[in-house]
Amino acid sequence: MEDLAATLPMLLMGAWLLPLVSFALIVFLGPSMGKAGIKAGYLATAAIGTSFLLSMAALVLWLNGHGSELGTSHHGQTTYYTGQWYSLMEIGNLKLTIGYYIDSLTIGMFCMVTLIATCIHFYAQGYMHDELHEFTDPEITTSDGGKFTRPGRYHRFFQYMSLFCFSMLGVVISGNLAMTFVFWELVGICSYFLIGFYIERKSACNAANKAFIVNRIGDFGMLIGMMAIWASLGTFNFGDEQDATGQVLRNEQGDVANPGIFSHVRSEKNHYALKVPAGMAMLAGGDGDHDGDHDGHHEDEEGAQQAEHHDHDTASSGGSAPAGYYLLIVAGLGIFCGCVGKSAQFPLHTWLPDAMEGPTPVSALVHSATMVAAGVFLVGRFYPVFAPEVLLVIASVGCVTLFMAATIAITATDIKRVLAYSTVSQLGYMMLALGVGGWMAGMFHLLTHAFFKSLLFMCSGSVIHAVHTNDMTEMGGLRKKMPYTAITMLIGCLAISGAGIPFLIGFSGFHSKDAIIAQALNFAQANDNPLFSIFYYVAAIGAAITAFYMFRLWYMTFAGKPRNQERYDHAHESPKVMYVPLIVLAVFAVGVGWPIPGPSVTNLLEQARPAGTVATETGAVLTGLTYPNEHHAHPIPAGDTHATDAERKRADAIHTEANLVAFSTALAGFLLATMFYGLRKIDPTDVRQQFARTYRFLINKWWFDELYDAIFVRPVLVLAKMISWNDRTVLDGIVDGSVRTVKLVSRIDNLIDRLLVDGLVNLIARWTYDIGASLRSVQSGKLSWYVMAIVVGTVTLFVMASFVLRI
Amino acid sequence: MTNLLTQPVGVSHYMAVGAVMFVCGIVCMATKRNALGVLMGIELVLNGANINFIAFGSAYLQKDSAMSLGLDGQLIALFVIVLAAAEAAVALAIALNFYNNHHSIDVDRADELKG
Amino acid sequence: MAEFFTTNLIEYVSLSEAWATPLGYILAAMIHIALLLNVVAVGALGFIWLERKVAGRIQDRLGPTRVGGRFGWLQTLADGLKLITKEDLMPAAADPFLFRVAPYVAFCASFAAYLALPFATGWVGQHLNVAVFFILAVLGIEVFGVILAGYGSASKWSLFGAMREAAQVVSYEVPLGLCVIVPVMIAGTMDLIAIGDMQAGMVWNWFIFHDPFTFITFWVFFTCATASVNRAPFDLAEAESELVAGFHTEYSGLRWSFFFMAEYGSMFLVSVLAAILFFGGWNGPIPITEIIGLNETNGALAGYVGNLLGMTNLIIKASLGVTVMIWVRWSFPRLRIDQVITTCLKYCTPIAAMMFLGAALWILYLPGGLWATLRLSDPLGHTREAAPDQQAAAMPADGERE
Amino acid sequence: MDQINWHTFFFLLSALGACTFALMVVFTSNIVRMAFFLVLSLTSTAGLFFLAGADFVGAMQIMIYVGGTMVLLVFGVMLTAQERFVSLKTSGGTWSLAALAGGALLAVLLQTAFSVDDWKAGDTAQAGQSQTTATRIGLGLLGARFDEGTSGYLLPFEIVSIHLLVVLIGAAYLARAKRRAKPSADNPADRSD
Repeated sequence: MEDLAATLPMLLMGAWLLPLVSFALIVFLGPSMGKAGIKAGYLATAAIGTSFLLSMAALVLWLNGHGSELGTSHHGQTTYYTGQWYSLMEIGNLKLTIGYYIDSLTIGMFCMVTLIATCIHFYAQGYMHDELHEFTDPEITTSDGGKFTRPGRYHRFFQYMSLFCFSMLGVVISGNLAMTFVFWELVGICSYFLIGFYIERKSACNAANKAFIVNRIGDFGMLIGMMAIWASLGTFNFGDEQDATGQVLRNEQGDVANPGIFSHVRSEKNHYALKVPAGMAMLAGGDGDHDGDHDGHHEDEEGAQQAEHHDHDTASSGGSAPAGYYLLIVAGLGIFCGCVGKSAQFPLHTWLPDAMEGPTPVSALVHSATMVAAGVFLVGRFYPVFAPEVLLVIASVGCVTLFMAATIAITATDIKRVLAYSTVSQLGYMMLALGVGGWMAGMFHLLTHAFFKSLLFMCSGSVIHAVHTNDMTEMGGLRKKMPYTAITMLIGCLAISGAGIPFLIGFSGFHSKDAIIAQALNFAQANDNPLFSIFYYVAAIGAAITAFYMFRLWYMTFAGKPRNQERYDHAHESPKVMYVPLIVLAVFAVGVGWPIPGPSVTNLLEQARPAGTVATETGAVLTGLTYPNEHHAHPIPAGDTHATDAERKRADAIHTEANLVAFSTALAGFLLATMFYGLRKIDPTDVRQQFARTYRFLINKWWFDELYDAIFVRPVLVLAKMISWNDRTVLDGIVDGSVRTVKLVSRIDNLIDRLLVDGLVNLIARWTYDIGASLRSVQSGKLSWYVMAIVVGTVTLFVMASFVLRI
Repeated sequence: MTNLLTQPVGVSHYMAVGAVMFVCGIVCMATKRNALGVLMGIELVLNGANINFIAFGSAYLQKDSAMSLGLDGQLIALFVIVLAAAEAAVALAIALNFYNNHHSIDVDRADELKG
Repeated sequence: MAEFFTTNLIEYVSLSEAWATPLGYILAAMIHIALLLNVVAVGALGFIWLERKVAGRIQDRLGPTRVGGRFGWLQTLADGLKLITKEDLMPAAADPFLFRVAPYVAFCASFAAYLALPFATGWVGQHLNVAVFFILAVLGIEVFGVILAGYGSASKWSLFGAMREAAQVVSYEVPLGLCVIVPVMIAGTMDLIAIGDMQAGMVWNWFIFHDPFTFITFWVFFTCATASVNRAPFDLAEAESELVAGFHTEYSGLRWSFFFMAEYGSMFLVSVLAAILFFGGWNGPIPITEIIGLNETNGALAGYVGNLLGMTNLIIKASLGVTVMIWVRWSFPRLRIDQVITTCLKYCTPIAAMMFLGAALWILYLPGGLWATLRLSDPLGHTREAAPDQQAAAMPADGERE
Repeated sequence: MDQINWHTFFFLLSALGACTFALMVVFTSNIVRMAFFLVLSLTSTAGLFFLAGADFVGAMQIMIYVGGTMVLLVFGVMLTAQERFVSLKTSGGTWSLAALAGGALLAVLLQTAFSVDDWKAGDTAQAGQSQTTATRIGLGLLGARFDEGTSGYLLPFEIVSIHLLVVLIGAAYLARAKRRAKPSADNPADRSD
C-alpha cells in the first residue's frame, strides 16, 4: 500500500509530463524535425504512447493493490492518494500547489484519455499528411481571386496536440481546485489553438473565438464558485492531507488534521452525510460553533427534528435552510457553471458545433472524448459538494441539452455537425445522470462515450478524407469503397445507440445508457412530484432520437446509391495508419462496458465513488426533493445486507423496466431510420414539408445563435459605436487642446533655454576646455610614467597618512 | 641575530615576500615596453597581493589565530585569481588587437591619444 | 616512514637527533621518489614495447621479436641505450636555456603529478585533500615544456606544434575539469583515496555505473584525457605528416626520450585517474580481499597483501586504459586543428556540462544513485533505507588515513 | 643548535624561489624567458600557499595561473614574437626612476610588514594538521559559512560568473579576425587574416 502511495504519483506524473516534454521539444526544435517536421508526429505519438503505457502500469498496480476491493459496494471512505509535488506560492492561507488526487477514477480517466489520444495521434499522422508540404487551402480565395498557399504546419499541429494532452491529464490528476482551474484554462486555450488551426479561414477564426469566449462565461461562474469555497473553507485541496504512506494525517483527537474540500462537506464524523461546513455557516452569519450540533441532514429522525429546530432560530438569515446552505449552493452552481461552459451544456452549447472547424482528429480528441468530458469529469469529481438543489439544476440543464441537441442532430446534414450535436446530447445524458444521483451512471457513460464518440469522429474524418466534403447529401454507398471505415462506424453507431440484448450483454453504450435510464426511473419513483418524471421520459425519448439520427447518418453515408458520382469515384479507403486506430477503438467501443466480474469498468469506477453519495438524501430548501440510492436502481447483490426485501423487489423492477425501455426506444429509433433512409419506404422530404415550421426551427438550431446575436452581440456593437463616437469627438478634442497649450509653453521655454541655460553651460565648457588644454602635457602616452605616478602617489599617500596625519 | 631557520615564520615574512613580488611587478610594469611584459608585471602585482590575503587568512601565521581572516582570505584570493585570469584574457585580446593594427607590441607606440 | 628511519638512525648509527631527523626525512623521500620513478620509467618501458607490439598487430606485422629472446621484450631497453649514446644536438639559432630546460619541465610536470596519485588505500606519495585537483593542475604544467621546446628550437615546425599544443591543452582543460567534477561531486570530496574507497564493494558501486550521466561522462573524460596528453588522434603538436615531428623536431638523444617518458607517464597517469574516478580504483568488481579478510583489521601483513592486490588491480585497469589509447592511436586518422577545437568546444564541453547538470540533479532527486533507487522497488523486500554511506560520504574524515 | 623548523625551511625555499624568479622576470629582457620565470615564480607562490594551509587555493593557483593564464600569455607572446619585439630595451633613465619608485614602495611595504609584533611569528606547529578547505570554500562560495555562521559569497560568485562570461565574449570579439575593407598593397602579410 505504501508503495502505491509513492509509485502511483510517480507513474502518473510521468504519463502527465511526457506530452509536455514533447510539446517543449516540438516548440523549440519542431521545424527542424525531419522533412517538414514529420518527426514531430513521431515524437508526439511516442510521448503519448508512453504515457498510455505508464497509465496502464498504474492501472495494473492499482488493481494489484486494490483489486480485492473491487465490486464490493462500500459506504465508507473512498480510497485515494493525494499529495503535492510542488508549491507555487503561499500567501497567508492561500496555498497554490501542484498536487495530485489519485483514485480509481483518475486512473481510469488516464487510461482512457491516453489510449484515445494515442489512437488519434496515429490517426492524425495519416490525416494531416497534407500539412507536410506546401498546403493550398481549398476553402480560401485570396483578394485577387487566387488560391491561398502556405507552408505546412504539421509540427505545429502535434505541438498543440501534445500540449492539449498534457493539459487534459493535468485536469484529471490535479489535486486541488486551483490547479484544476489552471489546467482547465490550459485546455481552453489549447482548444482555441486547435479549432483555429486553419487560422486563415474566417469561419475557423470565428469558431475559435466563440469557443474561447463562451468558455470564459462559464469560467467566470467557476471563479465565483472557487471564491466561495476558498473564502469559506480556506483550502483548495480535494482530499485530506496524507503522509508519505497514503494514510490520512490525524490530530490527537483522531480527527482529520488537514481536511480537504470533500471532508469539509461530508466529514467522517458525520458519516459522510452532506453538512454545511462550519466555515460556510460562519461566513453566512450563522453561529459556526453550534453548527456541528444542529445543522446537517441526518437520516435519523432526531437529527431532522434538531435541524428543524435550528431552522426556526435562524429564519432571518437562512430561510428554511441551515445557515450557509445557500453558500454551498452558490459554490456548487459556480463550479457547475464552468462545467456548463466546458461541456457545452445549455445555454452555452453553441460553441461546440462551430468548433468542428478544426481538423477532424481535433474534433475527435478535443470535442468528443476529452475536453468536453473535462466538464463532466469535474462535476463527477466535485460531486460530494453538490447540494441536492444543485443536482436538480444539473439534471434540468442536462435534460434540456439532451433533448435540444438530439432534435437538432436530426436535421443536420454536415456529418461532423451531426456528431457534434450528438456529443452535446450525450453530454446532456451524463449531466442528467449525475443530476439524478447516478454518479456511477454518469461517469460510466463518460468513459464509454469517449470511446465510441472518438471512433465515430475518426470514422467521419476518414470519410471526409476520402470524399473531401462534409456534406452527407453528397455521399452514399461508400461501404463498398471503404469497408473498414463502414464497419467500424457501424459499430460506433450501434454502441452509441445502445444496442444490445436486454438483461444480457450489449455494446458499451447499452450498459451505460441503461444505467442512466434506470437511475432516472429510480429518481422519478422516489419523488412523488410528477415533474421529476420528465427526466425519465426525456432520457428514453432521447435514446430513440439518438438511434434515429445515428443510423440516418450511417445510411446516408454508407448505404444506398452514390449521390455524387464524381466524389464517389475518387473515394478510397484510408491508409493503414488511419484505419488501424479505428479498429482498436471499435474493439473498445464494443467491450469496454461489459459487466465482467472483477476488474470491469463499473467496478473500477465504483471504487472511486465519493463517500456518502449512495445514501438517500433530501434537499434542505426544496424539502420534497429526494435522492435515492443509486445501487437500488440495479439488482442488489445477494451479499448486500443493508437492503430490505422491498428495496430488492423495487430494484429488480426498475432494472427490468429500464432495460426494456432502453432497448425498445433504441430499436424504435433504429427502425424509423431504416424506414426513412435504409429501405426508403418513407420519403424524408415529405415529412419535411409536412412539418416545415418545426424543420426550420430545428435546422436553425432552435434559433440560438440568432438569439444570442440579438441579445448580446448587437447591443455590444451599438455600445461600442457610441463609445467610439465619444472617443473621437470629446476625448480627442480635449487632447488636441492640451497639445496646443503645450506647444505655446514650450516656445517660451525654448527662449529661456537658449539665452540663460546655454550661456551658463557654454561658460563652464570653456573653463573645462582651458583646464584640459593645460593638463594635456601630462598625458604622455608612456605607460611607465603612469605606473610610476601611481606608485609615487601611493607612497606619498602612505607617508602622509602615517607621518603627517598619524592615522 | 637569531637563526632564521629555527624560528617559526609569521605573517610578516609572507608580507615581505608579497612586498618583493609586488614591487617586482610594479617595476616590471614600469620598465617593460612589451605589452605582454606589462601584463606579466600585473600578474606579479596581483600575486603579491594574494600572498598577503592568504597569509592573513591562515590560521597559524599569527600569534592570535582569532585575528586571522579565516576563510575570507582564501575566498578573496580565489576571486583575485579568477579575475586575474579574466583580466589576462581581455588584456591579451587587446594586445593582439593592438598588434594587428600597429604591427608592434611596444606599448610606447600606443600614444595616439596623448595630449 | 620518516619516523622509522629517524629512530633507527639514532639507535643504530648513533647520529644526533638534529642530523637524524633531516636524514630520515630525506631517506623516506628518496624511497618514495625511487618507487614513483620506477612506475614512470618502467611503465614507459613497458608501454613503449606494448605500443610497438599493438601497432604491429594492428598493421598486420609482428612488431619487435628479437631483443631479449621471445617477443622482443627488451626492445625498449635497447632503444633507450641507443638514445643515451646519441649526440645531444642543438640548433645554432635556438635559445639555449629554454631549449635545454624544456624536456625537464615536461618530465617534471608529468612526474610531479604522481606525487598525489594513490595506488591503494594509503599508498600514496603525499596524501592531499585536493588530490584530483592537484593532479589536473600539475598535469597542466606539462604543456609548458612543450611550448618552451617549440619556441626554444627556433624552428617553425616546432613553433607550429607548440602553438597548437597551447591552444589545444587550454581548451581541453575545460571539459576535462568538468568531467572530473562529476565523480568528485558524487563522492563529495577531492581526496582520491576517499573516492577510491567509496567505490568499494560490488561492481555496481563503481562510479561509472552510478547513473547514466557518469557513464557518459567517463567517455567524455577519456576523450578529453587523450587529447590533453597529446595522444592520437589529437597529437597535433607532433603531427609528423605535416610538421616533421612538431615540437620535438630539433630534439635528439636523451632529451628527446624525456619527452617520450613524459608522454607515457601522462598517459598512464590519466588512465589511473580514470580507473580511480570511474572504475573503482583498487577495488575489484567483487570485493574478494574484503571477503577473505585481507585488510588492516587482520594485521599489517594482511593489509599489505590486500593493498598489493589492490594496486595490481589498479595497474591492470590503468594498463587497459593505456592499451585502448594505443589502439585508438593506430586505428584513427589524425584530426585537423579546427576539428580538434570543434570537438572540444562544440561537443565535449556542452556534453560535459550537461552531464554535470544531470548528475547533480540525479544526486539531488535520487539520493543513493541508480542502484539504491532501484532497490527501493526491489521485490525481494529491501526497504527504502537509502544508502547510509551516502551521508557518511558527504563529510569525509580527514587526515586519519596515512 | 636548535631544531630546524621544517616549515620555515620550506617557506624560505619557496619564498626564495618566488622572489628570485620575480626578480628575474624584471631583469630579463627576453619576453619568452620572462614568461618562463614568471611560471616558476607563480609555482613557488603556490608552494607558499600550501605552506599557509591554503591547499585548494594553491592548487587553483597552479591550475588557473600556471595552466591557464600563463599558457594564454605565452600563446600571445608567440603570436607576437617577431624578432624585433622579443627583447625591447628600456632606457636607463626609466630604469633608474623605476628603481627609485619601486625601492621607496618596497621600503614602505617592508616597514609595514614588520611593524606589528603579533605578525612576526606564528604557531606553525599546527601546520601539519590542516583540514580540508575545499568543501568549506565551496560552501562559502555558494553562500553558506558554517565556520562563522555568516552568509557567504554567493553574490560575488554570481557576479564573477557573469563577469567571466562577458570577458569570454569580449575577448573573442576583440581578438576576432577582422576583414579589412581594403588590403594594403604594400604589406602582403596583411592579407593573411
